[in-house]
Amino acid sequence: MDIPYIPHTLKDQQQMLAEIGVKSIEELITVPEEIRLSSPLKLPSAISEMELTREVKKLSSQNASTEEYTSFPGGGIYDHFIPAVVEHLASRSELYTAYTPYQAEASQGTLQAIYEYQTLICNLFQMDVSNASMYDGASSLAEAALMAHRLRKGEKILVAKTLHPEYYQVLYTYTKPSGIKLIQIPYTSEGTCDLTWLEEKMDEKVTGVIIQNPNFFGYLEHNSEIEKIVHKFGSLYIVSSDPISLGLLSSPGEYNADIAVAEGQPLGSPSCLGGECLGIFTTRKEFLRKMPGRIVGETEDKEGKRGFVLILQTREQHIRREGATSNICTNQSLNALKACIYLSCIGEEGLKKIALLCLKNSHYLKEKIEGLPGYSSPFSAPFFKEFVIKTPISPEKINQKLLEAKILGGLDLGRFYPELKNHFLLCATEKRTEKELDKLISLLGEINE
Amino acid sequence: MDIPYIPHTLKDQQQMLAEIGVKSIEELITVPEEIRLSSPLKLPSAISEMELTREVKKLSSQNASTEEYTSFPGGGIYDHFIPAVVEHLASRSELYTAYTPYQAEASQGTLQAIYEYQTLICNLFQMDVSNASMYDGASSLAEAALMAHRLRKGEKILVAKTLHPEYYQVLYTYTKPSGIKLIQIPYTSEGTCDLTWLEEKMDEKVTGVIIQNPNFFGYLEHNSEIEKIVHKFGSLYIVSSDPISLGLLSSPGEYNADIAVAEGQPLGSPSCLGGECLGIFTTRKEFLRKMPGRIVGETEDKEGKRGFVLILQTREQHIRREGATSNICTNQSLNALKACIYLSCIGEEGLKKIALLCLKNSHYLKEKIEGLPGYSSPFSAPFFKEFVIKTPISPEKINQKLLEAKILGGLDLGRFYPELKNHFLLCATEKRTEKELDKLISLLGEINE
Amino acid sequence: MSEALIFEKSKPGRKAVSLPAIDLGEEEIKKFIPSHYLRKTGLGLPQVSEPDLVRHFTRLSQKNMSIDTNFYPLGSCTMKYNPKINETLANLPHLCQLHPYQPLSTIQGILHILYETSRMLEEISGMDKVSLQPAAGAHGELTSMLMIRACFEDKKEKRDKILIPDSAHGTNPASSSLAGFKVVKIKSNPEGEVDLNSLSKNMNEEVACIMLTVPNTLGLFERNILDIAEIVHSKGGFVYLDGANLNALMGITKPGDFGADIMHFNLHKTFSTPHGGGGPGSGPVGVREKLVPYLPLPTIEKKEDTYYLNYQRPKSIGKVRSFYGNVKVVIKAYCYLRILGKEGLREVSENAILSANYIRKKLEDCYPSPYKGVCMHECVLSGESKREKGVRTLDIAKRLLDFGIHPPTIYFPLIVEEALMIEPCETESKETLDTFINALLQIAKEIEENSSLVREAPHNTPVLRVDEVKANRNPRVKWQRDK
Amino acid sequence: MSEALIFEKSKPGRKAVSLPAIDLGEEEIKKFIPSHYLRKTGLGLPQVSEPDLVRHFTRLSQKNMSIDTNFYPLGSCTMKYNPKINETLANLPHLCQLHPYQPLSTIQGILHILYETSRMLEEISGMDKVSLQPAAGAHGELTSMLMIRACFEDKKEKRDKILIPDSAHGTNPASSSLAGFKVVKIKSNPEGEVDLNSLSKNMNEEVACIMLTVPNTLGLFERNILDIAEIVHSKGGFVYLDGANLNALMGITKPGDFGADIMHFNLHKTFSTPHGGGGPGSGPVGVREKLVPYLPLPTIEKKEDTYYLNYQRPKSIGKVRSFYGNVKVVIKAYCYLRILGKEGLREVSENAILSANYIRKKLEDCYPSPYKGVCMHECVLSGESKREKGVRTLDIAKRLLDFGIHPPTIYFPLIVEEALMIEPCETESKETLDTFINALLQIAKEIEENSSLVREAPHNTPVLRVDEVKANRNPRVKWQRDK
Ligand SMILES: Cc1ncc(COP(=O)(O)O)c(C=O)c1O
Ligand SMILES: Cc1ncc(COP(=O)(O)O)c(C=O)c1O
Repeated sequence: MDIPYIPHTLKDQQQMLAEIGVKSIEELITVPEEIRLSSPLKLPSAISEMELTREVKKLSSQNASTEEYTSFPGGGIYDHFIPAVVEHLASRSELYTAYTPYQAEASQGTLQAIYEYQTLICNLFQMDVSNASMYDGASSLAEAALMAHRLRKGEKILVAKTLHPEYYQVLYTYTKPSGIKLIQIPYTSEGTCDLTWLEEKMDEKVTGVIIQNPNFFGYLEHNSEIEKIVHKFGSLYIVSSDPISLGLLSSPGEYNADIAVAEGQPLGSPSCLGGECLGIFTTRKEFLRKMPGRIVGETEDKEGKRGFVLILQTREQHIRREGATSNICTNQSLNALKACIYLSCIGEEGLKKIALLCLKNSHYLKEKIEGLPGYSSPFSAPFFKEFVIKTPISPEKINQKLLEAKILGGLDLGRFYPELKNHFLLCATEKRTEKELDKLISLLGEINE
Repeated sequence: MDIPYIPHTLKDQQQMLAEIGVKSIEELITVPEEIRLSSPLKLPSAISEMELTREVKKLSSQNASTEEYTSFPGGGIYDHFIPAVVEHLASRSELYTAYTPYQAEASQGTLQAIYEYQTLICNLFQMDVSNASMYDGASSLAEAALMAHRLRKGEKILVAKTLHPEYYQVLYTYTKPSGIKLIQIPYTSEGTCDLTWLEEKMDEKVTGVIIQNPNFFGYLEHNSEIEKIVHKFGSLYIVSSDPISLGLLSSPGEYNADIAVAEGQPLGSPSCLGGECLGIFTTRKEFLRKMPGRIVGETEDKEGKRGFVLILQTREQHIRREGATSNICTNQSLNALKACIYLSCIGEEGLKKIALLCLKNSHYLKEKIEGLPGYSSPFSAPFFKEFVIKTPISPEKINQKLLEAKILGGLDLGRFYPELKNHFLLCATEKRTEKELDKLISLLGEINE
Repeated sequence: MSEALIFEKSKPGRKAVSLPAIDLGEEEIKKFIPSHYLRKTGLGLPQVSEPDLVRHFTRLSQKNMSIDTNFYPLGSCTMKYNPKINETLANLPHLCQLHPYQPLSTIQGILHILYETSRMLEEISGMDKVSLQPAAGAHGELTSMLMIRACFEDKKEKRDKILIPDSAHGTNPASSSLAGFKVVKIKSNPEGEVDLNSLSKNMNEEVACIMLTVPNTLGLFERNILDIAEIVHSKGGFVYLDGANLNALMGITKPGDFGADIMHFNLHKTFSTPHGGGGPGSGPVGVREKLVPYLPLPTIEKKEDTYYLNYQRPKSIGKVRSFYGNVKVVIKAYCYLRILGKEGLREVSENAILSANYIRKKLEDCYPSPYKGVCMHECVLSGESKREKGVRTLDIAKRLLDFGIHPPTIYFPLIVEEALMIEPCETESKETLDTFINALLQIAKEIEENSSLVREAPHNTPVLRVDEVKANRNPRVKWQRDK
Repeated sequence: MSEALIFEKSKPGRKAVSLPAIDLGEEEIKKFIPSHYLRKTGLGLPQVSEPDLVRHFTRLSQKNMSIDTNFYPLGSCTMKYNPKINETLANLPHLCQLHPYQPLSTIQGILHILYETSRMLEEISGMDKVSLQPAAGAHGELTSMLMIRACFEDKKEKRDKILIPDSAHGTNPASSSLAGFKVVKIKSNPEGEVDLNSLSKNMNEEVACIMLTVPNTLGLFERNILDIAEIVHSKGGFVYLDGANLNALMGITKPGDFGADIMHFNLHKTFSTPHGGGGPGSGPVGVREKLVPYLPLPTIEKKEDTYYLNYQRPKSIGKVRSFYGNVKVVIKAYCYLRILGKEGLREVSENAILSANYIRKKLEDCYPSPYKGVCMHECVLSGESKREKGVRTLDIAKRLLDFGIHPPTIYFPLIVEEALMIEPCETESKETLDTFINALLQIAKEIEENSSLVREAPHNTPVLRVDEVKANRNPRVKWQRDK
């Protein structure tokens, strides 16, 4: 009985066995003899907390984290500032060790926080309704496509080539069984969707059009023009957006999107190798009952006191089963909580400020780098916090050099776009200091061949 | 109104001023004109949380912490293992953002925890009563001397030369106004108090005798023999002890100490440059009302339910004022809480184990080092987790070399004991691995001149 | 006391965090971004001070029941204690401040953890390869069904049905249908296990797989598991194992040994990672050899002591989410596995089984269920006998709240009327189990003596029973100023 | 629900943490340590599982009121909000895993923080040099009195008296007497300030210093401060400033400018570090030039960008504690000072003053105090007028608990009967102040209409009013198995 997580003493066990009326735990195991293990699992032996701590710290030190390195990659996961309160409050163990708030009266903390989250997200995106989270931005987008398909039976969905390539891949995986055809919208030298192409290809068989804005390259799509084209044919306009950008840029609600999704990691979750995601999902009021995911609603208790509760559960798998709007059960609630705390903390003025700092840093960086010999800027559209640079040698080699100076360089776009070999995607968030930007610039200047 | 810690908006301020009936805050300031500041304070400008974080992390990286370095210094502050639960539970903000539990009904959390702390400490030290904490081991000892002086008016206190030198200094500072004479008990080649000397010097004018066990050098004093000598003259036997050692070694209660104090940092508080101390203070039941510091007692509420409350407050400064048993008000309650959680977590078997691991590691180390050419062991008494080594060159030079290998070496005893030039005090806690010990040994072997 | 919404505490000008100054004027902004791209209206975010923010969420937290404060025997959810060391280590800056597109050479430490966790899960389950991509159990199910689909497409077999026992969790049919399959329900026999006749009758070459939960949602091990597997395999189908209940099996048997071809794990259940108020979880999938090629992208591989991400897997179903899975959750599971080691896992399962049977034994007379006898890690009782007093299981659940206990799962599995599905977990002491048992016995007494006490429960919670009907009739899903 | 003691949850064999194996037998132990040195009996420590441990302390925490959950206007204690970033930064491993005897070259970063904090405190106070050694305010007082003593010994002047106003905090006389001085009480005048006559009469060459609190404990600035200083200085005495109330003065005036020669700060009050349920605090002392030589050992000094600890100070009173002060608390204060900067500190004081006056104004009619008029950062009211209804201030305090509010300090300062000493702090919103005001007005109404409601309060706390008399009569200060 050497495990700190198991309270039963030998005596406890004996008392319990006696009450049950058996002699050993063995007798309680109804697994057929022939499939019982005859030898112990081949796993490492138990180690103590002290030893584990040493081991994991050693492993962690083999990583180059932004604690020591200056980070310039973007592409869906961002090194944004997280106020200390976020971690402090999200670590309240009554919040993180509870589960889905099925029992409303015992879960008002979680329920009210989610309700606040839904409100914050609706306000920020200027959309009518938000759910209580999906797995990540990519699966959220995929669920949006499936929802669109439920709403408007069509044949195909047009998808911006400037959508995050991994999102496209997930979309493809999710939509394949439904038979929806995905067709990619090419991009122009602005670095944004080709509107002429889009106009040409639009017809009634298009279920929806999927755009990312700011797009994967960081540039702003012609969202209002696209909206007009999409809605002309009664298609659904589906947008994936960076929530931080909405502190400055026109929101999906403003440009009349039907479904808006996002990756919520920038709202208070650490990068964590892309493993702390939050799928934001919003839509119009009239689609509420078709929406995937959990929803919290306001109500009253029997004395008229305000209370919160899960609503419209009949859409969900535990009730509707094969007819559910989604199979999702466990979601990313704790990350939604972090987003809720983050947005409440950063506040109205704060998010604007953060967005402006991103804008300023990234534009400073871009201007300086495109002035360096050998570097240039292939795209001309306005951008927010990320932008593409054509490099004189392969980004991989550049990044290797940068690494020596404790800098994590840009994302090699050749990885996803063969035509963009020797281009990389750089991101400068509000966390980057002028000194850091200048250091990158000067190092890049040194590596011009 | 740009400070996150001040909620008043301009409008709030105006409303409040209007209610008060003045036009400006200025009007509320009753400081005479002639002493008002005419210019702002000459302080750095406000910086943001993000900038502060960067600044402090940079400063912190200029320190060599045990996160990266292997630690061998002891001498009152120790690198013991702290289970993760300690920090998690002590960070419950209802506990750390409350104050002294004057209002019992609103402070049962703190009060019960302190009551548990008092019980744990009494049990561990085998003493009758414990207070709810003093500032640190040194001031706790000084208060013990003052209490002894209140109990037995004498002329002098005999103090082991093997007491932590800083404790002696603090004792000297505290007792000076009272006119008590401090006389130091020399040590023998065993590294412990000279009993013959002690026996010779004892008389009725000795208020008390102060011993540290294990002593500053790590060695075990002849506690029972000392006890007999001390009590023969009705003096008070005051002991400062390492609480971790009590997992293995005879306790102050067992060897009949009258007052036992300790530095509680090893019980769950980080080293923090010696800035996370906990003064443990225990004594006999009959001295309860003479004890300094806060005490929690068990009682009942008006429905007979168990509750806890501060007791014997008439000893304290806020009631007794100049006649109080001590001037202490704010104490080290949070560190007492950590000790409470630590001891509850480590538990009966755990503390024994920790003590044995210390014993094993330190003895392995000592045996190996004294076998190295140029190194030797000057003292012969049994020891617990620390021991003294005579070095071939100055400890300072050795430690400089060790530092290059990311090792923090021993404490140079020449600093406190001129006769122990070229000796250092090494400590090996349960956290030291065989690999770390061997590395130290082999490095020392290389620096033998 | 009720806590106002954060929006109701907002006043213009308050702020909860200090940010660096920014000196970008309107004109400069427009130089970068033409004004028609700019947001026209406010953000609708609150403005509160940091003290008020902290107090708000701290107070909200106190309105929850949780593992750290209450017994929480939610059946099928394995609400075990979440070790604190796992939280500490998973939050190490060098583990959680890493970008997914950093060079591989700079993330070897974390890849080691991910890789080794997969290997340990393989050993525990008897699967040949595990992918950590799926974000939760249901995501693992979907991933698995897509793999099965891909496999049959590859083999050019057209199979579009999936067999699912009527006791199954809702995600099973939902995931199947999301993956484009039709669901065929398999009846349970009177012992609560899969009815072999029903299975045989429905199993044919149109069926891609059976989704089994073992032990099933009644807490019963499918004693005919080998026959079931045989029936399915003989017709070319796969046996999928919903691993939600793996907490009953560790070190005792391996799904791979009893015929499972593919399965998911719930790290947030069996492997002790916290449930986060609803998530994140992690739902790795494990497969036997023949399904390995279809695992989602990327897999984490090791070559001469170096870890890398393998995207060169042409038969893969592709990506099921961005990046590499819920990494932070996986780190916690890794810590758990290392602390328990080979010795500990079996003890976990044995003690979970012991506790469930203790509860079952003590309560089965009072809350009899149609399915009797020894259970595995959870037991399903029923409140049906209380209906004659006008009390429903929902009422019993609400009354438990007054005892400081989170209710079990209720009304699931569907095949038990008024079900109370109780999963105590090995981390709860006998004293806690006794408190729970006594509470339920006490409630049974109350039902006899004063049933309105139960019907009107809860009485001591932050809110009394909330009006769900009203909430659903006219959904209010966000706060608006004038309402 | 009441929470059993941790000892009552103990069972032999349970453990809450895993530790490395140790293979030392009895014989080997005795080889190292002769058996008469070994402990003969058990340790008396509990044996609980980690889940039970966590649940125990988490539940206990919920039985506290605290800044993070409640308004806590405890007069004289400056219960302001404790910023979370300070907690985060002070817990950085490279700041809190440092040994006090490490080489100076390896602790330059933390010495920088300590050094700069002292410099900032000097600027705020107008003192010439600050030492961070003292662990709390009272410790700072003692340190200061010892310095004054040392200074006069040095000058061979025999002065053994200290003047202390009757409104002073208990630590003032207690510290004086600990430092070997006799305390002479100075009366307050009808305005609540130092009576200059009483002062003049008592001030002479036997007096070492006056201990003044400014603003005093009534929240009033000593308007005759310059005269007071003049009277004391003219007889060769020092003016000591108890800096507990510095939150009223920052950026407005400096103690050094109004005659203080020596003072202490309470970092856990003015500089926002948390009170920890009673501590740790930090009580730096600051002195003007002439007392610098006596500051305790060591001081932190800077020489060409390198920080070092200076022990070469022959006139120093020596060490007052081990090592270098409550370092972690100082780090938090440093963070606070950096975030506020020169602009912020004055705003802190101004808003603290505004809030206190707002409360005073709204409540002074209902709870009139003998000392009227504008206050600084706190106000003292009185429940005296309620005695005729048989209600005491203690009852009012207890009744406030039912409103979710921690009561003010009561029965202090001693010169106000039935005192309610209210320090709201600048970190509390007007809404919170209004809630508090309304609660006290409501209680006044209750006293009129149904005074037993107040006299029997509290009604909603984890325990009802506890029996202090019983607790003191037969003190039970530790748990024992059979009692
Ligand atoms: C039996 C069973 N299968 C599948 C799931 C779905 O897992 P998740 O919630 O992680 O998506 C659950 C969740 O409760 C379950 O109990
Ligand atoms: C006016 C005054 N002086 C001195 C002190 C003592 O300070 P500390 O509690 O930090 O020792 C206090 C504490 O409440 C106080 O209010």
